[in-house]
Amino acid sequence: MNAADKKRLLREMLFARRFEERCYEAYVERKIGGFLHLYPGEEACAFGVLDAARPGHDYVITGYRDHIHAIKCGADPKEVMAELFGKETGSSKGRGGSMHIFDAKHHFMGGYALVGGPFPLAVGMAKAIKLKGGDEISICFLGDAANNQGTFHESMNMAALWELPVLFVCENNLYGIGTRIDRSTAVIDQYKRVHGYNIPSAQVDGQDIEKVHEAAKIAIEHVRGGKGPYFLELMTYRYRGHSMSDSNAYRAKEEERMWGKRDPIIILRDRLIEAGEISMDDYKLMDDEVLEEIENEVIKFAEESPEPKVEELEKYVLGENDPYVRGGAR
Amino acid sequence: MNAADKKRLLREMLFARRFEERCYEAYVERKIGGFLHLYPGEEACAFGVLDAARPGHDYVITGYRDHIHAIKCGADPKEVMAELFGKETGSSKGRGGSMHIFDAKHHFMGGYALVGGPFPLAVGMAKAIKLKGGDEISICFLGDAANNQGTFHESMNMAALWELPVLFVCENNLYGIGTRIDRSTAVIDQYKRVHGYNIPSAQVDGQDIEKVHEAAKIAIEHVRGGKGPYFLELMTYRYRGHSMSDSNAYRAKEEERMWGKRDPIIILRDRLIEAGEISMDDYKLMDDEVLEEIENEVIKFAEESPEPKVEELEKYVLGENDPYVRGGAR
Amino acid sequence: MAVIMYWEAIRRAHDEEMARDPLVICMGEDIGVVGGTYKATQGLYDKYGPDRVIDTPISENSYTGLGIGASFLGVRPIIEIMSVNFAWLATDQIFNSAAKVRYMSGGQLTAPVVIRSPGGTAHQLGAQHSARMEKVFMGIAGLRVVTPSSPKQAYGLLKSAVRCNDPVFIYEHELMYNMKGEVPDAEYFHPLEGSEVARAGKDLTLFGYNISVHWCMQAAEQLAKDGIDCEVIDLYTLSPLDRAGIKKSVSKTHRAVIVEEAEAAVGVGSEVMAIINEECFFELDAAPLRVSAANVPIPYNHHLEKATIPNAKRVVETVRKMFGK
Amino acid sequence: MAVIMYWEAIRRAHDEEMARDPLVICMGEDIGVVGGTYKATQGLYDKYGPDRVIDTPISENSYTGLGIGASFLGVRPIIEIMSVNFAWLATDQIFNSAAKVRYMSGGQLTAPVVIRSPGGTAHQLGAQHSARMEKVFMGIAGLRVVTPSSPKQAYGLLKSAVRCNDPVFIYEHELMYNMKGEVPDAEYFHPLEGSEVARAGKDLTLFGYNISVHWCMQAAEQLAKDGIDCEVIDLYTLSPLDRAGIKKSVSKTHRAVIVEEAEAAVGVGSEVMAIINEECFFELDAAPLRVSAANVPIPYNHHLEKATIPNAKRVVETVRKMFGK
Ligand SMILES: Cc1ncc(C[n+]2csc(CCOP(=O)(O)OP(=O)(O)O)c2C)c(N)n1
Ligand SMILES: Cc1ncc(C[n+]2csc(CCOP(=O)(O)OP(=O)(O)O)c2C)c(N)n1
Ligand SMILES: [Mg+2]
Ligand SMILES: [Mg+2]
Repeated sequence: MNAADKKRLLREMLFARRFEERCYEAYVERKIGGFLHLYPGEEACAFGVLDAARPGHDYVITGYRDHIHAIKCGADPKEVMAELFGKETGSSKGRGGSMHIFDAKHHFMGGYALVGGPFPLAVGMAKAIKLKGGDEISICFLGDAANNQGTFHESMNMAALWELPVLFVCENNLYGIGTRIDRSTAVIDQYKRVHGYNIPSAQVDGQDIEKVHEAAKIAIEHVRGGKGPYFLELMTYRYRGHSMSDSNAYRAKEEERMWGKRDPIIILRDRLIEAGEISMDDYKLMDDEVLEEIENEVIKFAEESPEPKVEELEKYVLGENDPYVRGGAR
Repeated sequence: MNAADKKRLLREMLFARRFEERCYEAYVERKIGGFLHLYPGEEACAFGVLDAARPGHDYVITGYRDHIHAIKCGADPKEVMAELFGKETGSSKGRGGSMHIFDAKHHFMGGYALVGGPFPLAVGMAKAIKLKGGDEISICFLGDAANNQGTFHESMNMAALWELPVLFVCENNLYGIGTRIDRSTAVIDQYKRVHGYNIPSAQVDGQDIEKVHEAAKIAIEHVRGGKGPYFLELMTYRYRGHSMSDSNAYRAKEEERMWGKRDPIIILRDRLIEAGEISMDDYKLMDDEVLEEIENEVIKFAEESPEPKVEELEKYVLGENDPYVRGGAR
Repeated sequence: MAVIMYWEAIRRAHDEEMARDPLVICMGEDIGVVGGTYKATQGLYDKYGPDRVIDTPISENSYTGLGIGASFLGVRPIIEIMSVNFAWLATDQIFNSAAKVRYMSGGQLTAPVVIRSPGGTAHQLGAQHSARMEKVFMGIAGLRVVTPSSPKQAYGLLKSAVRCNDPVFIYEHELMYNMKGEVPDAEYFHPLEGSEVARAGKDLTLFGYNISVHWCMQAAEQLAKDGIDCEVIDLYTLSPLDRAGIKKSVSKTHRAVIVEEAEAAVGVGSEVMAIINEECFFELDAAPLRVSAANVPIPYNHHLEKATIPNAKRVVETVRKMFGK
Repeated sequence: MAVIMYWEAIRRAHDEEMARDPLVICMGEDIGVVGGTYKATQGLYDKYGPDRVIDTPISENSYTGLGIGASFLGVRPIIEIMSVNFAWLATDQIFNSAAKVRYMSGGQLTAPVVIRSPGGTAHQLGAQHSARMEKVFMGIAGLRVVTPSSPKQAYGLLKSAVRCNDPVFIYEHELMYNMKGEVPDAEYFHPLEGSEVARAGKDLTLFGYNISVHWCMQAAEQLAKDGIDCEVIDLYTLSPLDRAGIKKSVSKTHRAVIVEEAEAAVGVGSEVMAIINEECFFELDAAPLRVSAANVPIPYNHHLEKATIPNAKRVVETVRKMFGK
């Protein structure tokens, strides 16, 4: 990763952080409804992995904590925010909401709200890629606690059995809502759980984007090279509650402080400053620009966009005028 | 295992073999209906494990291939056969059938027809044992292909996490119906699949009852000793089709011949003859006695027993006169 | 009688039953240390410890199956499924194991589990978090299904369900946990079968359950002003439905509107209509009507969501239409 | 027109669609090497190879989910669930993913999967292998549900389902795979919506679907001898039900009996009754009736099983009762 890439990624992560913080505010202002799961603290995971992949080309899927993955794949942040505002201009036309961002044209195949649900879907996308002979890969981001769902096991087995091009990225933030990993999971190191399927794996510091990027490169090379699935565990932490309704009361303050010091953005920033690539003022300027972009473009767009029409409530349930519904085009 | 035990087990296995073969005939005669899954070839698994356990005391659960496990737990073979004949005197009063033998008083907690379904039930029984402070253990017999079900993963994790007294016995007969294990499963050695849960395990020749017994003793000591679950893989083979409707066409004749030579009954018999404990004539006599008992007692009982009354069709759906249905005993 | 919230009523029932019987346990995701997403088990972890108040992994089918297996040995688990949307994952164990084991064992085994789960469309939770699954649960032989519309029912139904030897599914509602109501100070067991006349009336029967009872009550008040005197029947038992109660009310009012939160197809409304047809068809003065949700996965957008789910206003409009007003 | 069996018709549809489009694949337990429990995919493994005719592990939820995920990228999987009893395990992916993805993505993704599965009570398969789940599938927005009553429908419905861009669930029947019937020699696409007049009549409408159509036809013949001229409507589409077809027939005959293999509660019968009530209540000369299964998990014993499931005789009795005969 060269200096220019690092600077670019610093800006991207900072944008992601500010984007999510602004979502928080908008939720408090009741512009955003429903469940809202934010990403601060985990930015190096999505950016490190996807920068090593081919965003917009590779197929990406994840859970409900999905805004940033969508944006990194190429989704317009304005449309993502508009979706959170429930607007017709939103990524999912206001029908999906925070947990269901989709951007099919950039191969961001969605956020899903059932824990463990994306595993088989990701394996299925890999099956499709292999069948069609493309050079894309399927990338599935999910949390640590999702690995206790039966679909994890079933999907790992099929992915390995059929040597499908799928990369599983486990964003291990040590908690599933309020339950600490050691209270839900017999084997805490998640990368070890895939040995039972002969899937190669690695565990990496998820707060250091360079390490993530490096590990992801190896993983992606393996997967794109036709050697079958790979499982990458990234050790990370979420700085906020699980969702907006969560107080985080179950986490030790000491633990939070410790991880707070390992902020992926600060780590990269300080490294760049130390290397003389940027100054603190550059960083502040960058931050100001980001904040302004979010306010003046992203939020503005979301605010000013129209609501979906109530008359279109039943659109998108089924296809329209599908000839085979009437027995074929005769 | 002393000589007397071996002779007893030889007779028990022979009885099981003849019982199942007689079921086959009864099915052809249309006395037995539905799906019928027979156990010939695998006898050393149930008898080796359960003889090392405390049948009637420990809680046992399995899949649809369940007649023999029930009998070894203490179920009266007459009642098991009557169940297969659909009679009111059957183990499950004719309501269950072959796949659903139950004998609660001997702690045989049933045969279940959904592949993978018994895993969580077995873990739940172990939870109950632990909560109540008993010295029983929960024993779950299931096939190799069942391990691909999500419940395997979920159940192993919970059993290990809460250190529950449950022994998982995998009767690995290399096939799930017509699908050979390597065509459904990324890692063929099933005992390796539980490493991802920190569950100790072993793989043993399932055709040699002494080896099974020995391995089971170690496993049961572990589980009963409060050290949590254990997973025992027994390598075995079924001599018949998966069920009565299966022709076995998918198996190589060479493979069948090879396993045919490893008949658990013949192995034990020859060993006893070699050691001078029994003669071939003793064995034949034993066989004659077994056949006679099955014909004159078991089949006779099943044949002569009454059918359930059609007026009692709706019995056993819900409890009768449960006071809380009316809001408590007032 | 104390006025407490729906969640407090559920918590109280848990607490009393757990205090009484050491084999009553509760389990589910985040019900222990956190005390439950809707606080139904708050404080119980500290009181009864991790062996009886069990935070489970995210493994709905198997932890439900675990509870069912434990119940075979006399344990009485109260299993929480955090949201009914996740219950699809556990339907195999609920329907194939719990609901069938008594029958297929010829009465030898019973599965005295209680499974509680909130359903319904809350505020903008989107398509995968707004399921209304009551109709699925009520169609399965061997399973009882009840659904409380008030704190009193929430308390009394859970109490009875824990003690009953049949598996009982309790369908709660995400929007009702903070609802307040009177709950008897003395121990109280609500019947698991039957229905309640929530409001007596003579011109028309409104059938509701759970949250829709409240829409019915609001509508009835409104309609009273128009001179239409509605009876409101609270179908707190969805399986088995109270045929006698349905017949009695319709035989009196001769008109029926069924109000349900779910999409119409094969739902509570259609079943109540069928029962009316079978029990008292010739008592009807008008075709019974359903007020149901639009047939869509629930949209996130607030206006679309509102347009999807029935409310008191739609009930009023439907009744007026029936009376040609 | 060749006379072929139901399973052969299904096999033919698979074969034609797979020959035409390399992205049509099929998957399920034992469908490849073995050719399918009911032979629906016989010979296809040899013809199209293991990448397109996929023997899956016993992992119903995930292999169904895999098919759904593949369909997002334009693959057209025909997913077999060996028996509908096992489909409970896959309901999460079918209902939460396939049925909702189009809506919640604002129309960006579609899940053009076909899921086929035999339901019904066959011969003494017991409580866990005799499920009738049609009522569960037909209550879910975003999913089409069809159910063939003949080889022709089995062929033509699968052909249309493969090409349709919506997820389609095809409910087959274990007892019908060996049924024979005429299937057009030329390619044929059966509509995915609507119903068929299987027999025209004027005195009463019998509504059936799948196997119960045959009970209705037998009953109609019997009743004709009594001078009761029954119309039989074949509801090959369970979702969306053909409201217009139901209305049309009942408006003509003024009487209706709905015959279903499942327990009555929240089933096809109740929904058809509700539609009749809504569409043509005042056309009715008698209360519509349902002929349904007893409300029990299916018993193994042959006599008990027979007593549980409807048949032509029970249809005849019900109709006679309606006519006071
Ligand atoms: C099937 C299912 N069960 C439960 C939930 C409720 N739930 C939502 S997120 C979550 C925790 C998931 O934790 P993890 O997978 O570690 O992801 P994280 O939120 O930490 O990123 C739970 C239990 C759900 N959405 N779906
Ligand atoms: C959930 C479920 N899926 C599929 C089936 C159909 N089925 C019955 S037995 C079986 C194979 C099981 O193989 P294994 O677990 O190895 O046991 P074995 O029969 O070899 O003893 C299958 C696929 C079922 N009964 N339940
Ligand atoms: Mg986590
Ligand atoms: Mg096997």
